Amino acid sequence: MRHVSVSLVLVAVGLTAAFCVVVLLGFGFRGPGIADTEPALSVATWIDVAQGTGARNIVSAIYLNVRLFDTILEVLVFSVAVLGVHFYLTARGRPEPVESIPESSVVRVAADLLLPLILLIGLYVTVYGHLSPGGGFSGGVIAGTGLLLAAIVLGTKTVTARLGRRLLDRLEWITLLGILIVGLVPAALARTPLVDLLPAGSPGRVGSGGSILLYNGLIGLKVFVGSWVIIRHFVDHRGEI
Amino acid sequence: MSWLNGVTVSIVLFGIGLLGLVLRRDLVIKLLALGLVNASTILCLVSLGARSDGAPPLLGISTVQNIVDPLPQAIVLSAIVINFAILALALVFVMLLVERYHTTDSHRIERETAEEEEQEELWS
Amino acid sequence: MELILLPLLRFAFGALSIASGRSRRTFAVAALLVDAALLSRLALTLAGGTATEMVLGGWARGLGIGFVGDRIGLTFASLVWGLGVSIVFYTWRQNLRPYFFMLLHLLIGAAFAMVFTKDLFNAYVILELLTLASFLLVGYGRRPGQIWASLRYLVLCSLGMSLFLLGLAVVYVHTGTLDIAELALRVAASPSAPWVRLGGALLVGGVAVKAGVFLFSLWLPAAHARALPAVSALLSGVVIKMGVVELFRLSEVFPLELTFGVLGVATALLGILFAVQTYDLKKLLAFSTLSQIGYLLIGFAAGTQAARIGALDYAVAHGLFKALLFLAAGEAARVVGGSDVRRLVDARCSIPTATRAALLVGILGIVGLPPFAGFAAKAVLEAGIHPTFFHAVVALISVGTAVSFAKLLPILPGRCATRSDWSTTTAYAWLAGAIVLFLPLSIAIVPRSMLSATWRWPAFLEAFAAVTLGLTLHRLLRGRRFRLPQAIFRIEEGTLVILGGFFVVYVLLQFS
Amino acid sequence: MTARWVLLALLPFVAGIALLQRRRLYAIIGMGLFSLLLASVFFLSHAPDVAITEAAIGAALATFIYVLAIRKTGRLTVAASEVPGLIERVGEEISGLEWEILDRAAASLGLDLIVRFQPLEDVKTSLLRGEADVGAGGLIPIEENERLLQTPEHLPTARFRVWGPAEEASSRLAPFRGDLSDLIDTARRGAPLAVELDLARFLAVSRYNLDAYRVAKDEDALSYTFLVSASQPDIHRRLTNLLTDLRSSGDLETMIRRHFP
Repeated sequence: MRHVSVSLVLVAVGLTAAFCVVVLLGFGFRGPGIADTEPALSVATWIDVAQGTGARNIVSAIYLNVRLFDTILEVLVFSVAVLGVHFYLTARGRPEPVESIPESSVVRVAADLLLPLILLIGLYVTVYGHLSPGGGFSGGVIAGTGLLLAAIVLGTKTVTARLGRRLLDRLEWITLLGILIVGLVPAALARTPLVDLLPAGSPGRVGSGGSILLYNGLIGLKVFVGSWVIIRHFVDHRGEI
Repeated sequence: MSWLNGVTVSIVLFGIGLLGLVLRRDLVIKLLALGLVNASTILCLVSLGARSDGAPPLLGISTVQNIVDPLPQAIVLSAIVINFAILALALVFVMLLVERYHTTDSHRIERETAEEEEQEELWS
Repeated sequence: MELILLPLLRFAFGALSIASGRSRRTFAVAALLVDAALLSRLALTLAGGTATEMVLGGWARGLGIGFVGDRIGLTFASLVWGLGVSIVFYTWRQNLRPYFFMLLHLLIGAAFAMVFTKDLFNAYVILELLTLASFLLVGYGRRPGQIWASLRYLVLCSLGMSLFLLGLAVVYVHTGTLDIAELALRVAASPSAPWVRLGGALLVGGVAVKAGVFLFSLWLPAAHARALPAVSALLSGVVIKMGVVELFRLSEVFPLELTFGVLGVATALLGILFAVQTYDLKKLLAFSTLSQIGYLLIGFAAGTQAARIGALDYAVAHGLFKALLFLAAGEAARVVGGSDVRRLVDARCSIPTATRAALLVGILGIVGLPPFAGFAAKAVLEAGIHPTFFHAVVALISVGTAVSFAKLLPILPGRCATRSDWSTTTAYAWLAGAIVLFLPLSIAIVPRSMLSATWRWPAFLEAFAAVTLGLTLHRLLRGRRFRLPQAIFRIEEGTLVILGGFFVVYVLLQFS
Repeated sequence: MTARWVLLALLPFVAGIALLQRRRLYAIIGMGLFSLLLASVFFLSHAPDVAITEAAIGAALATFIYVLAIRKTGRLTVAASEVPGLIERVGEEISGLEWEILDRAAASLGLDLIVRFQPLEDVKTSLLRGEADVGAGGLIPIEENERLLQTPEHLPTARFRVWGPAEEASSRLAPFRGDLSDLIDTARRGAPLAVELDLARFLAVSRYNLDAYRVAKDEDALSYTFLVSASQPDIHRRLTNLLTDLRSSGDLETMIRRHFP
C-alpha cells in the first residue's frame, strides 16, 4: 500500500465514494416488487412457464429452457477457459514432476471414503436439477473438486490415467458438440433451434421437465471434465501439493 | 433497518473492490478485488427479489404467492460461471508473467514490458 | 431461423475444429460457405419485406431472448463474414493450432449473435464470450508484452461488464424486463426518472469500455499493437464493432445524443493526438481506431436518421480498411523485423509489392479519398450532420487522419518488386475489392436516395482539401515531437479513468 | 431474517479485511470466507440455486485454484549448502544465522521461504539457471559476476588450510566445494585430505577429530555474503537494506552470538 502515491489514493477514494453515493441515490430500490410501473415480467408468468415445461425448479426452467441460449454461451465461455488454461499451462517447456504425499494413511482412507460420496452428491445435484436446487454446473463442479481430493492422495497423473486421458480429452468436445447438437436437432425437423421437443412429463418425476434433464446431464459431464482439467493443470503447476 | 439491504451492501462491496483494484499493486490481490467487484453485482441482482416472507422458486414446495422473482437468480448463474472463467484465465496469465518477471507487482511488470518493448522488436 | 443458426453452427464448427484438428482449415472454409448461404437467405427475406423477429425457444415476446434480423444486423454480420474470409486466407500458410481456429469460430459466432440480439443480459454474456476469446487470441504468441497487454484488457473489460450488469440491475428493478424494445417503451414513458439516468450511464459506461471510446478503452492501444496481425484485424474490425452495435442499440433506448456528442469529440481528438505523435505503425493504427470511433459516436449524436445510417456505414467501412491495414502492417513488420515507421521506410524494398499496394488502398480508404470506402461512408455521414460544430470536428479528424498517415507514404514507392504468397495476396485483394466497391455494396444499409446525394462536388472538394491540408501539416510538423501522458494506460489509472468516464456520462445524461 | 442482516452487514468487513492483507494467502482465505458468507446470504435470500453454485464455484473451486497458484507466484526459493551455525537442519526445523536473516527478509516481502539444500558447487548453478532466487550457506564470492548480485557481508570469515596426514601442503589448496558431511566423514576416518575451508565449515569439522591434520590460517579480509539472482533486484535491495538495518541496530551482533557462541 505504501508504494502508492498519495494523490492516487485520494483520487481513488474520492471517485469511489462518489460512485457509491451516486449509485445508491440513483438506484431507486425500495424493496422487492415495488416498482414505478407494473413490471413487464411477473413471478406469475414464470410460474406458468415452469408448469409448461414440467420442471419444479423455476430457475432451471428459465436457465435451461427459456434462456437456453445464454446457458449455451456460458458453457462456451467455460470451455474457452478450460482450453485456455490447458493451452497456456501445458506448452511451457519443463513440466514439473508431480508427487503425492504418501505418508498419511488417514488422508488416504478419508479420500477413499469421501471421494465416492462427493461424486454421488455431484451426480444427485445434476440429475435432480429440475426438481430441486442445483443443476449440471454446480453438480459438475462439486464432482470435479472431489477429484482434487484424489489428486492430493494419488497425484494427478494417476487420477488422469485412471479416468483415461484420451477419454477426458474427447469428452471435452463431445459434450460441447452434444449440447449444440441437441439444440440444433429441431432445425433438422424444420422447427426453430433451441425449441424443447421432449414432453413435459408429470412434474415431480425424474423423467419430467422436457430436455432440461438431458442438458443438465451433458453440462454436468462437461463441467466435471472441465473443472478436473483446470484443477489438474493448477496442481501440476504448483509442483507439489 | 430498511437501508441495510442486499442492494446497498452490494454497492459498498463494489466500492471496496474498486479501491482494492486501484490501490493494491499485487496482481493476485488485484484479481481478488476484481472478483469482489463481480460478486457484488451478483449480490445486487439476487437481492432485487429478496424479501422476508419470500420462498424459493420451487414449485410444489413453496407457497405460490410467496415465490421470489426467479429471473435474476437464473441469469446470475451464468454470471457466476463467467466470473470464474475470467478469474482462472487471468490467474494463468499472472502465472506466466511471474515466470518471466519473478514479481506480481503491476508497476514493475509495466516498467519491464515497456523497457523490453523499446529494446526488442515486436515481431520476430 | 437463420438468425440463430448462424451463431450455433459457428459454435459447432468451433467444437469440431478442436475435435479433429487436422481438418481445421476445411472446417473454416465450410463454415464460411454455410454462413454465406444463411446470410444470403436472410438478405432475401429482408429484401422482400421488413425485419425478421424471433424469440429463441419459441416463447412469447418479451419472455425469452429476442433476436431481430434488421438491416443493421445483416450489414454487420456481412462485415464479420467478409473479415472472416480474409482472416482464413491470411492465416492459411501460418500453421496455426486448432485452438486458434476454435477461438476464431467462437469469436465470429458470438459476433453473429451480438448483431441480432435485443436482450440486455444476452448481450452481456455475448460480450463476455467475445472478451475471453479475443483475450486469449491477443496472448496467442505468448510474448510477455502480449500477455501483459491482454491481462490489462481482461481486467478492464471485466470491470466494464460489471458496470453493465449493475446497470442491468437498475433497469430491471424498475421495468422488469431485459428486452431492449420493451425497455425503450418504458424509458420513453418516464424519460426523466433518476433510474433512467443511472441505468443509462452504467450500461453505456460498461459497453464503452469494449467499444473503443477513448476515455474508457485505455487497454486498446497495447492490445491492438502487440497482438498477431490477424488478431489485431479481428479486434479492430469485429470486437470493437460489437461494442459499437450495442451502443447503437442503447441509443435507441436512452437519450444519449449529448453524451455521444461529447464522447465522440473527445475520443476523436485524443485519438488523433496520439496517432500523430506515434511512429510505431501498429500503435498508429490502434490510436487511429480510437479516433474513428469518434466519427461513429458523432454520427449517433447528430440525431438525424441519415447521420445514424452514415455512422453504421462508416463502421463497416472502417472495419474493412482497418483490417486491411492491420494485415498489411503485420506482414510488413514481420518481413522487416520491426514496426517502427522509419525502419519500414529504410527497408521498404524487402516488403512484398502486394503488401505495399494493400497499405496504399488502406490509406486511401482511411483518409477518405473518392471512390474508396472511407469517402463514401463519410459523405453519407456528413450529409446527415447538421450542427456546424460537429461538421468542424469531422473535418478536423479528416485532416488529423491525413497527418498521421502521411508518415507512411514513403514506405509505398520503390521500383523493387518482391513477391508474396498467394494466400495473403488473396486476403488483401478480397478486402481491397470490398473497399473499392464499397459504394455499390453499401446499398444494403443505405437507402438509394441518400447514396446519390453524396456524389456532390462539395464532398469531393472537402475530401481533397482535407488530404492536401494534412500533407502540408505533416511537412510542417515533421521532426517535432510532443510528449503525451503515458500513465493513463496503466491498469490503476485506467480503472479510475473508467470511473471518471462514468461520471461524465452520468452528468451529460442529466442535461439530455 | 435477522441472520441475513447480520451476514449482510458482515460482508463488507470481511471483504475489506481480506483485501488489506499483506500476505496473499491470507487475502485468498479471507475472500474464500467471503464467498462462503455470500453463499449463505443467497441461501437466506431464497436463492438456493445461486447459493449452491456460488459455494461450489466461488468458495470452493476458485479458492482452490488461487491457493494452488500462489505457491508458484509467492515464494522465495533459497539454494543453500548446509553449514552448521549458518543454515542447518535441526530435526524438522531449520536454524542458523543466515536462515534467520532470510526468514525476516521473506516475511517483509510477503513471500513463503523455501530452502533447497544442495552441495556448495551446485548453488551457483541453481541461481544462474533461475531455479533459486537466493544462494546461501557460507558463500564467499571472489569474482564479480553480472548475473549474480552480492549482498553486504554479514559475518567475517577466514581461510583455513587443512592437510595431512599423507598429503603435502601447497600455498594454495583447492577450496572446498562439495558436501560437508562427506568431509566430516573423511576427517573422522583420518583419511588423506588437502582442502581449504572457511570459518563456519572449519568449526563444524573441528568439532570432530582434526588431530591427524595440520592446519594453517590465512589472514585475508574475507566475509560471507548472500548471492541473489540478477533477475531479482527487489529481493537484493530488501536483503541489503535489512542487513544494513541489522548492523546499525546491533541486532546482527546478537544473532551472531546466538549461533556462534
